[in-house]
Amino acid sequence: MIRVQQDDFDPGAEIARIAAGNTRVGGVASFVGLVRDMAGESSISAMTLEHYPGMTEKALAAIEREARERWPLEDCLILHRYGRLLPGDRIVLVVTASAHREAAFDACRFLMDWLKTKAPFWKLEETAAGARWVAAEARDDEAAARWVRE
Amino acid sequence: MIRVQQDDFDPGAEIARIAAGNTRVGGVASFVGLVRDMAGESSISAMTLEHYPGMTEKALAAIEREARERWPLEDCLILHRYGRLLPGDRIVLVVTASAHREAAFDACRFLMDWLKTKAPFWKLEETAAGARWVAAEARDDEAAARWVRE
Amino acid sequence: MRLLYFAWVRTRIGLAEEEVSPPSHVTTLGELVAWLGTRGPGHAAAFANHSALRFAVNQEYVGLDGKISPGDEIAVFPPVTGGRT
Amino acid sequence: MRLLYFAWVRTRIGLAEEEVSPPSHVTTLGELVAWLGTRGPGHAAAFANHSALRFAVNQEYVGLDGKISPGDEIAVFPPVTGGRT
Repeated sequence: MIRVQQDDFDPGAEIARIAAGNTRVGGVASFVGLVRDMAGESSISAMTLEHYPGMTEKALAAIEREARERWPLEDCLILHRYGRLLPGDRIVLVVTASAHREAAFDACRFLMDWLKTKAPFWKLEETAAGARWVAAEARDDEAAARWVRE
Repeated sequence: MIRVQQDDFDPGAEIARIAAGNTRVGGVASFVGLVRDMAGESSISAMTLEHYPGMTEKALAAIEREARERWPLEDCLILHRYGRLLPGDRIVLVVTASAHREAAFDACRFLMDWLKTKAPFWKLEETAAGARWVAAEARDDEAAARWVRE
Repeated sequence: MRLLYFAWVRTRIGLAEEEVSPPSHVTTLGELVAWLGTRGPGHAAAFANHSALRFAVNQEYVGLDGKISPGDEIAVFPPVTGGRT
Repeated sequence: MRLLYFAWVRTRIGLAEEEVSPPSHVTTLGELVAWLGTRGPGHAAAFANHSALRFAVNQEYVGLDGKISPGDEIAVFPPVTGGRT
């Protein structure tokens, strides 16, 4: 399942929901991404996430399909916020449920890595020196490249 | 932080607590282990987790120390239940918080892998054919061995 | 043909979207971007460096050699930034 | 010397713990296990196969060659089972 929304979310409720009533689930892995107060040397006062409505949902759905093809998941959730967020605010949640922990961990990390390089989100950081668009990081491309199959 | 308890726990509350007020945290990885209703071909009606009080806490604290030495964690929680549990019940929770997702993911997985082979817990499964002690799995040893440093 | 701009492409051009009718010899994204660059100084600045841009045609990533048609929704944006976490 | 048994070691012996005073020539875990195996049929069954057992002395994992002292808390148990997840 995918969700793109401006509102905050409740990781505990999502984690509980994904395993509720399904006793084939042995492990639920999850990741919550939060707005940090620092980017390099700069202090961040706020961050605005711009996205491409329509394409975002398509891209996330494609990433979810890919994960479900690669791992035996009982269920999976990608939830991403957009709009203006403050340090400490939640940005993204990925939850994966599987019979075994290896699949849950691998799929969760895969989803985060691919999300970072394939979902059409752009970050505008507000600092004392003004607002600036965050540049793409080679590190994220490398993390995503780990999952490319020959 | 480590906790060993008979009572259930609330993953959402623990995930929220670990990042609360700390805007250096950029990612929180977590894993919840649950009792499954099947083990191989057998249907499981209940599972009792026996542990070694005193040594369990020492072993978990040592595993936490090791993770904190290896990764730059802002915080980390290992919470393990003992006693009789039913399919769908939560068994274990590991939560790791770090500035970056790589450290949070790696540490979370490390903690689960080491926990499974180093913490003194034993599982007694109840099936239609009677109760049986779960044997150690080579797969768990292999998963833990990945983290051994030369 | 509907064009959408995001992030600094949007702020540099000063438009989030626009409707354009390029000449009929414009049949690929690369040709479209070259043509768009002539529409004004904001466009010229935004489209100066192709390697800093990514494109989607009808919400699918496409390279500069991708074909375009009059009814397409075409988006131009920087590489996505999942960010620093 | 306090002995603790867990999981099937406990159920096979029929005791969760016992206080023992082994003879003075028993100075390692291996010697202790050999001596314990003579205490009865349950003990003999539990201690028959050393490779299926793990040991802790004062709550730290120790091998069969580990030294033991009269005041120690010694635990005998199967390999731990984080289980199937």
